[in-house]
Amino acid sequence: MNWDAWLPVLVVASSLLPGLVIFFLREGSHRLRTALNLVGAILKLVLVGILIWGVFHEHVYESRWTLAPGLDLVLHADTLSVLFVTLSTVLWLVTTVYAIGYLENAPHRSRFFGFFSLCVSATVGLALAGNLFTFVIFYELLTLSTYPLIAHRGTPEAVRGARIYLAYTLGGGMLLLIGTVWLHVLAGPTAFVEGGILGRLPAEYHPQLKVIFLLLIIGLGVKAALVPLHGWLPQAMVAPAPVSALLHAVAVVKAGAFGIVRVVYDVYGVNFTDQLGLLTGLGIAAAITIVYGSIKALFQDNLKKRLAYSTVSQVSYIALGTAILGPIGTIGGIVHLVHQGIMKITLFFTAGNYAETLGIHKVSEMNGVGRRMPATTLAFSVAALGMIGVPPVAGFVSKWYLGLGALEAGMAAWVMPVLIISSVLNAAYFLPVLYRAWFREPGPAWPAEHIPAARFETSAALLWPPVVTATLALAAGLFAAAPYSPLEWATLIAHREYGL
Amino acid sequence: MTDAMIGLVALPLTGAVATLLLPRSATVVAIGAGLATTIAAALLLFGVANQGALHYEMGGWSTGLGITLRADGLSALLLMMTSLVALAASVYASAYFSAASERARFWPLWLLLWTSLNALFLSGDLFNLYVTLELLGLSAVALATLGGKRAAAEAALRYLLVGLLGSMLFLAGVSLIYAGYGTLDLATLPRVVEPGPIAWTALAMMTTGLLLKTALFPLHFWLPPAHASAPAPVSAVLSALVVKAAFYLVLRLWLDVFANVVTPVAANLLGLLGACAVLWGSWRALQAERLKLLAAWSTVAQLGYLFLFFPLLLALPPGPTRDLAAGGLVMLALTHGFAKAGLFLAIGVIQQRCGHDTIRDLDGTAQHLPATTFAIALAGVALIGLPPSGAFLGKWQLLAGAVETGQWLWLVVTATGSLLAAAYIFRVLGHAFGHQPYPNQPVTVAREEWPALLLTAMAALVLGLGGAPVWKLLEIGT
Amino acid sequence: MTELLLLSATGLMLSLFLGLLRVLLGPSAGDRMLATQLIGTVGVGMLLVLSVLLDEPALIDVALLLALLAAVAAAAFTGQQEARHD
Amino acid sequence: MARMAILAGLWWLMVQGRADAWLVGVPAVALAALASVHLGSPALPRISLTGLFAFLALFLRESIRGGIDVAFRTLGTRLRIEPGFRRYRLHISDPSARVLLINCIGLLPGTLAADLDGDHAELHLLDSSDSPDPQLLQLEQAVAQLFSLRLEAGDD
Amino acid sequence: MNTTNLLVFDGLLLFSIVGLAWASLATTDERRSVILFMAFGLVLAVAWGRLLAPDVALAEAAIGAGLSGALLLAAVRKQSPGSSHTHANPDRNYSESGAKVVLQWLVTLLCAALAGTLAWALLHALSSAPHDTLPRAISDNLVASGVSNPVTAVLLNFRAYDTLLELAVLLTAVLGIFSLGQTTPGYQPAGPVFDGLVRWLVPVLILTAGYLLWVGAHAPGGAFQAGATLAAAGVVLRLTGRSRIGLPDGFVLRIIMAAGVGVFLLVGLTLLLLGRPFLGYPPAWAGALILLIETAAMLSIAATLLLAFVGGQPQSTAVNAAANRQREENSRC
Amino acid sequence: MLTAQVLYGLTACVIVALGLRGALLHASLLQRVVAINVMGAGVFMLLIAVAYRGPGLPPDPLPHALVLTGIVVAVSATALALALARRLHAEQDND
Amino acid sequence: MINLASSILILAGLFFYLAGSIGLLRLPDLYTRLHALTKADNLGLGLLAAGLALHSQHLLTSLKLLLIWLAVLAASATSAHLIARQARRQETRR
Repeated sequence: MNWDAWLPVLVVASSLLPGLVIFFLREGSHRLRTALNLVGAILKLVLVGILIWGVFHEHVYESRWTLAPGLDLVLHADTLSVLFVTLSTVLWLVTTVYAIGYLENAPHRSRFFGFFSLCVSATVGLALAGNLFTFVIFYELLTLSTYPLIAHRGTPEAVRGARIYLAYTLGGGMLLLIGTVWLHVLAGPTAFVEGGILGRLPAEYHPQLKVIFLLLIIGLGVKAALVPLHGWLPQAMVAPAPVSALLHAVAVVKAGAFGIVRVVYDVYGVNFTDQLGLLTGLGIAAAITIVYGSIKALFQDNLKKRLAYSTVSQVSYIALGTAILGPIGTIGGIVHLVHQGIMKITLFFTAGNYAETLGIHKVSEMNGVGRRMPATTLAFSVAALGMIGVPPVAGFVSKWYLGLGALEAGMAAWVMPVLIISSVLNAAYFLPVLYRAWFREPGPAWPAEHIPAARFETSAALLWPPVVTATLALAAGLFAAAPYSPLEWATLIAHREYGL
Repeated sequence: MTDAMIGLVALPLTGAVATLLLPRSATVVAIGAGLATTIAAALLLFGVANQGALHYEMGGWSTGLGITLRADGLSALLLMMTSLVALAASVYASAYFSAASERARFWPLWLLLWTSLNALFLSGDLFNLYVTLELLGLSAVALATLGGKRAAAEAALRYLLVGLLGSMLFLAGVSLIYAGYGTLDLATLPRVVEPGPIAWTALAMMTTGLLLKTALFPLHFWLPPAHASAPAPVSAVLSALVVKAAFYLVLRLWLDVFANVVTPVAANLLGLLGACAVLWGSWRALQAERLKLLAAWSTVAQLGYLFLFFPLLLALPPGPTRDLAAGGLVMLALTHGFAKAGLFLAIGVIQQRCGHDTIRDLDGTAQHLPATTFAIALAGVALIGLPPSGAFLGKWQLLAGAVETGQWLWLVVTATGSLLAAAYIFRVLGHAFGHQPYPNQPVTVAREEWPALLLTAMAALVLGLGGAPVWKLLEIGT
Repeated sequence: MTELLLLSATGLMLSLFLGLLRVLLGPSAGDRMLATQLIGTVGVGMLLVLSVLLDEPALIDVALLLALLAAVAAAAFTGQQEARHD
Repeated sequence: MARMAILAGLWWLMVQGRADAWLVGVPAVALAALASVHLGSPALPRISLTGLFAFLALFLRESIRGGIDVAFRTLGTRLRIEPGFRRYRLHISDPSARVLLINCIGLLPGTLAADLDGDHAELHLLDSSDSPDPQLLQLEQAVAQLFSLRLEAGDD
Repeated sequence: MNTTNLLVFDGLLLFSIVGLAWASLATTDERRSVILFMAFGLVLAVAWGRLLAPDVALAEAAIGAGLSGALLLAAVRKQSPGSSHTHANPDRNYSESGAKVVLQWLVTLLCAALAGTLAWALLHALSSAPHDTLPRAISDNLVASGVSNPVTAVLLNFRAYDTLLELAVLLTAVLGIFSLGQTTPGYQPAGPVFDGLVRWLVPVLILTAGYLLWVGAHAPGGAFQAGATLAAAGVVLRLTGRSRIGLPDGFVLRIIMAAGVGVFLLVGLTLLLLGRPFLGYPPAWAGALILLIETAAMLSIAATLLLAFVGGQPQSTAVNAAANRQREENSRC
Repeated sequence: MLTAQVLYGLTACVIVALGLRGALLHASLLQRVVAINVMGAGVFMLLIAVAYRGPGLPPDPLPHALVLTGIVVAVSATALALALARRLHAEQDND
Repeated sequence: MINLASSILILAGLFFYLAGSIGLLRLPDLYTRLHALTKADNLGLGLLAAGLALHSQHLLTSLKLLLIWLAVLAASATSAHLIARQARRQETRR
C-alpha cells in the first residue's frame, strides 16, 4: 500500500483512534481529552485538504480490504465523497469545540466524546465508502455509535427516544441490507461508479431492480427522515444539543440523503433510474416530505422540535434534487447537502445556547432574546433566512438551482409549486421567531439562567461555533462562484455524473 | 503437526489428572494446561493451513481397525475457537471461584470438558464420537451443578437426561450404520453409504439425538434453565461450545458423511425448525427477566440461524457460491461462540458485583462497570449481526443464499430475528445506560473483565474485519 | 445329549417364565425380589446349560458372577429397606 | 494361613489350574485374605473332618428331602400346606455356626428361619402340624460336630 | 447343531425380556420398577450368553443384575414408599387431564413408528451378507495385539483411544458425584446372618475380580467386569453398615480415581516420546502394558462405582495425620 | 439372514422404542433413568445381534467391545443422574 | 453310562426347577414361596450342575460347577432369610 491507498484510511482513523483512546480516559482528564479531540479534528481537516486537492486533480485514493471472498471493504475518494467528508470534517471541528463548552462539568464526558468521535468516523467512512457493501457497514456503525449519544442523559425520555431511533434505523438498515444483498446476488460487488453500473443488466432483471430500489430507498429514507419514516427524528430531540446538531446536519440524516444520492447516481445511474421510472416516485416522496415537514414545523412550540421538522423538510430537497433529471437539478440537490448542513447546525447550536444559557426551550419563551444574546440571535437569523431561501444566504443558491433544474427537466409543473409552498411555510415558521427574538420585549426573567459568569451573551466555546457556521452559510451564498466553493464542487460532481 | 492433534486431547486430559492430584496448585496447573492446549490448537491451525487436512492413526493401526483422528479446516477453526474461549473462560474462572474447595472441584471437570470438545472435533470415527459426546455431556452436567443451588441441580439433571437420550439415539444410529456398512470410519462412509432405509433411518436417529443436544426448537426446552443456572464460566462454555459441538456433528453428517443421502425435504424441515427457533428464542429472550436467561434464550435463537443454512446449502450446486454460504455458516457459528461466551462472562461480572442479574434493576451499570457494559454491547452487536461483527458476514451469506435460491422465507425470518435480537439487546443496554446518581468512578478493567472484553471484541471486530481466512481454511476438506 | 440340553434349556426358560409371572404379579416388593432371585438361579442354570450347548466355556464364568451378584442385589434390596425404616 | 490356603484353592479352581495366573493370583489371594481378616471373621474354628463329612451327608440328604417335599406339596392338585410361625431356641451360641445353622434351616424340609432374635429363631413352617424339632436338633448336632462345639442345654 | 430347536427358547427369552422391559416402565411405583429392571438385567445376561457374547454377559451380570440395581435402589425415594405420587411438584396434578392422554398416545405412536422404522432398516442391513472386513482385520492382527481375546484386543489395543475416553467418562462421573457434596447416610448394622454372607462373599468377590482381570487377556473378562465385581464387594460392605468400605481417603483416593486415565495416558505419552504412535504398544510389550493399564483401570472403575453407590465424597473427618494413617491401615481391604 | 439375528434384532427395536417412550412420558426421575437404561439395553442388543454369526462361528468382536464401552458409559451417566436425583430428593425433603 | 446318569440328573434338576417355579406361582404368601425357592430351586441347580459336571471332561470344570452351586446355595439361603426377616419385621411393626 502506498500513500494514496493509506490516505482514506487515515482520514477515518484520525477520528477513530482519538475516540478509542478517549474511552479509557479518566473523567477528570479534561485537557487531554480536549487536546485529543482537537488534534484529531485538525489533523483530519489537513488530510481532507490533501484529499480535495488530489481528487480535483483526478488522483485515485482507494483502500481495499477483503472481509470475505467477494466482499471487499473499499474506501474510495471521489468528488461526491470528498464533498461530504469535507462537510463532516469541518462541522466536526466546530461541533467539538461547541460540545466542549456545552458539556462543561457534565457527567460521562469520556463516554460522550468517545462515541462522538466514533460517530464522526462512521460518517466519514460512509462518505468514503467505495461500494454499497462498505456503505451498509458504515451506515450500521453510524446507527450504533449514535445510540449512546441520544441515550446519553440516561433519563427515561432519553432512553425512550434512543429506543425509537434505534427501532427505526435498525429496521431501515435491515431493508437496506436485504436490498444490498439482493443486488449483490444479481450484479456482484456493487462498486460506486459515476454513472452507475446497473444499466448493463439484462431487461429481465428490471422488475427485481425496481423492488431492490424500493428497499434501498426505504432503508435510506429512514435515516433521511422521508415521510412517513421520519417518526424517530423529533423523538431524538432529547439528546444534548451538540448531538442534535450532529444528527441533523452532519451525520445521520445526511447519511440517509447521501445514500440516496449514491444509489441513484452511482449504483443505478440517474438515467437508468429514470428509465426504470423510479425518479418520479422518489421526487413525489420528497415533495410530500418537504411540505409535510414544513406544516408540522409550523405547529411546534418547542424550538428544537420545530427545527427537527424543519430538517425533515429541508433534507428532502436533496432527494428532490436527485429526482430531477439533469445536471442543474443535481447541482441543486448536492449543494444543499452542504448548505442545509451548515445552516441547520447553526440553528441547533443557537437553540442549544438559548437552552444552556437562559433555559429557553420554547419559541414562546424567546421574546426579546435578541437583546440578551445578540450574536447568537444574529447567527440564528442568518441561518433561518437561509432556510427560507433569502439571498444571499446559501439556502437561496440551493433553491435557485432546484427550480432551474426542474424547469430544465420539464418537471416545473409540480416542483415549482412545492418549492414555493415550502418557502412560504419556511417563512411562516421562522419569521415569527425572528420577530419575537428581536422585536418583542423580554419578560421579567428568563426561565433559568445557567451561565451567570457570561454576563453578556454566553461562554466563548458556545458562542463561536454558531457564529462561524453562520458566517460560512453566508459565505457559501456570497461566494458561490468561487473555486472550491460548495456550488463549484457540486457542479464538478454533476458534470462527472452526467459525463459532461 | 499431527502431534498437535494428540496434544489437543492429551494435554487437557493430563491437566485434568494433574489438577485432581494437586488440588492446591490446581489453578496454575489448569491455566498452564490451557495455554499449552491453545498453543497446540494454533499449531494445528497453521499445520492445516499449510499442509492441508491432517490425520493420525491412533496406535498405528490402519484406519478402520483403529481410530483415526482427523483435522480439516472446519475442525481446526472450531478447535481454535474452543481453545480461545475456554482459555479466556479459564482466566475468568480463576477469579470467579475463590474458595479452594470450589477450585479443586472445578478444574478437573473443566479440563475434562475441554478434552471432550477437542476429542469431538478431531474424531474420525462414529463410535468414538459417541464416547466423546458422552464425555462432553457428563462433564457439562457436572460443571453445571457447581452452581450449588437447587435450580441448578434440577436443570442439570434434566440436561443430563436429555443428553443421555440424545446419545442413545445417536448410538442407535451408529449401530445401524455398522450393521449396514460394516465400518465406523467417517472418511470411509461417504464412499459406501447409499440412499436407502438404513442410511435414512440411521441419519434420522443420529440427527434427532444431536438436535436434542444442540437444542434445536422444539427440543430446546432444557437449555435455558441449564445454561441460566450454571456458574458464569460454565454457562459461557455451555452456550458457546457445547451446543456447537453437537451442531458440528450435524453439519459433518449432513454435508460430508451422508451428503448423498440427505434430501431437500429433510433440509427444509431443519430450516423450518431453525426458523421457529429464531423467532421463538428471540421472543422469549425479549421476555426474559434475568440477564442470564436472556442470554440462554438467545442461544436457542442463534442456533436456529445455523439451521437456516441447511436448506440453502442443499439447494445450491457445489461451487464457489455454496462454499461462500458454508463459510457464512461457520462464521456465524464462530462469532456466536465468542460473543456468547463473552456475554456470559460479562453477566457473571455483573452478577457478582451487583449481586443479581435482573434486567429491570440494571440501571447505571454503564457507569459502574463501563468495560463490562461495553463487552455486553459488543456481544450484542455480534448477536444482532451488525457490522463489523463476524455475524454480519455470516448473515450476509445467509441472506445471499436465500436470495440466490429464491427461498424468501428464510430471508424474512433472518430479518425478523435480527430485529428481535436488537430489541432484546438494547432493552438491556437501555437499562445499563439508564440514569443513576453520578459516581465519579475511574474506568477500571479488572482481571475478570478482560476475558469478556477480549472475547466479545474477537466476535464483534476481529472476526468481522479479519475473517476472510476462514473461507480459505474451509476449502481444506478432509 | 444335545437334544436333552436343548430340552432343559427350554424347560428352564419355561421355569423362568413362570417366575416372571410372579415378578409381574407381586404383590409385595418382597415377592418381586424373591422372584428375581428365582430368575437369578434359573439364569445360572441356563447359562451352565448354554455353555455346554454352545460350547462356550466362558459362560460358566458368567454364571459364577451372576450367582455372586444376585446375592449383592438381594442384599441391596433388604439393606435399603432397612435403612428406610430408620 | 488356613484361609489363605482356601482362597488359593479357590483361585486355582477358578483359573482352571493355569500356572501363569499366579502373577495376578498372588496379590488377589493376599488381598482377599486381608479383607477376610479385616471383616472381623474370627480365626477359622477348628473343623473336624469327620464332622464335615457327617454334616455334608446330612446336608445333602436333607436338601434333597426338602426339595422333594416342597415339590410334591406344591405340585399336588391341592396344596398340602398349613403355614405358620414358631419360635425355636437355638442351642448353639458360636456366631459363625449360628449363621451356618440359620442358612441350613432354610434347606430343611418345611422350615425357614425368618428372623433371629437373641437366642431364639423365628421359624416359618410350611406345615405347622408337623413338629420340626427333631430334624432341627439333628442339624444342630451336625453343625456342632462340624465346628467341634457342644450343644448348650436348651429349656424350650 | 440345529438352531431351530433353540427357537422356542429364544422366543420365550425374548418374550420375557420385552415383558420385563414393559412391566418395569409401565408401573409408576419406583421400587417395583427397579426390581423389575434388575430382573430384566438378569435375563439380558442370559441373552448375551445365548448370542455368544460372554464378555458382555459378564458385564451385564456385574452391572445390570447387581450394581445398577443397588444404585437404583439406593436412589428410590425414601419418603413415600410405593406411592405413585413421587413428585413434590403440585403442578403435576393439573396435567392428569385429557391433554395428557393425548400426549401419551402421541408419544406411543411416535415410538411405535420408531420401532417400525428401525426394524425396517435393520432388516435391510441384515439381509445383505455380513461385513467381514473388520472382523478379519481384527483376527489377522490379534497376534500383534498382545492378547488373545479379540474383545480385549479391540478394547485395549485397536480401539484403546475409546477406552481411554471411556475412563475419562468414568472419572467425570465420579467427580460430578463428588461435586454434589454429601454422602448418603449409612446403613444400619446388619444382622448376623447378613454379616455371615459378607464374610465369605467379599473375599470371594475380590478373588473373582482378580480372576476376571487376568482371564481377560485370553478369554472373556477384563478390567471393567473386574472393577464392577470389586465395587460389588464394597457395596455389600456398605450395606452391612460399615463406614469403612475399602475406600481410602484423600490423596490416595484421588490417585486411585485418576489411575485409570493416568496410567493410560502415561503409557500413551511415553510411547509417543519413544517414537511410536500414541498408544501404539510394541507387540512384545503389549500384553504386559495391557495388564498394567487394566489393573489401574480396574481400581478406578471400582472406586468410581463404589463412590457412586455411596453417593458422594466419603466424609473426611481427618483430625490429624495420625488418625488418618490409622484409618488408612484399617481400610486396606 | 439368521433367524436368531432377526429375532433378537427386532426385539431390540421394540425395546428401544419402549425405553424411549418411558423416558419421554415418565414423571419420576428415577424411572426416566431406568427407561434410558432400558433403551440402552435395546441398542446393545441391536449391536450384539448384528455381531452374531450363527452357532459355532465366532461372532464379530467389535460390536462386543463397543457394547462394553457403552455399558461403562451408561453406568457412569446413570450413577451421576442418580446422585443428582438423590440430592434433589434430599433437598425437597428438607423443604 | 455316564451319559445316562448325567441325563437323569439334568432332567431331575429340570423337574425341581419347574416345581419351584410352579410353587412360586401357586403358593399363597411370601414365606411359603420362599420355601419353594430355596429348596426346590437349589436342588434343581445342584442336580443340573451335577449332571453337567458328569458330562464334562475336565475335573476342574466340574469342580467349578460345584463351586457355583455352593455359591448360589449360600447366597440364596441368606437372601431368603433376609427377605423373610424383612417381611416379618414389617409385619410385626404394623
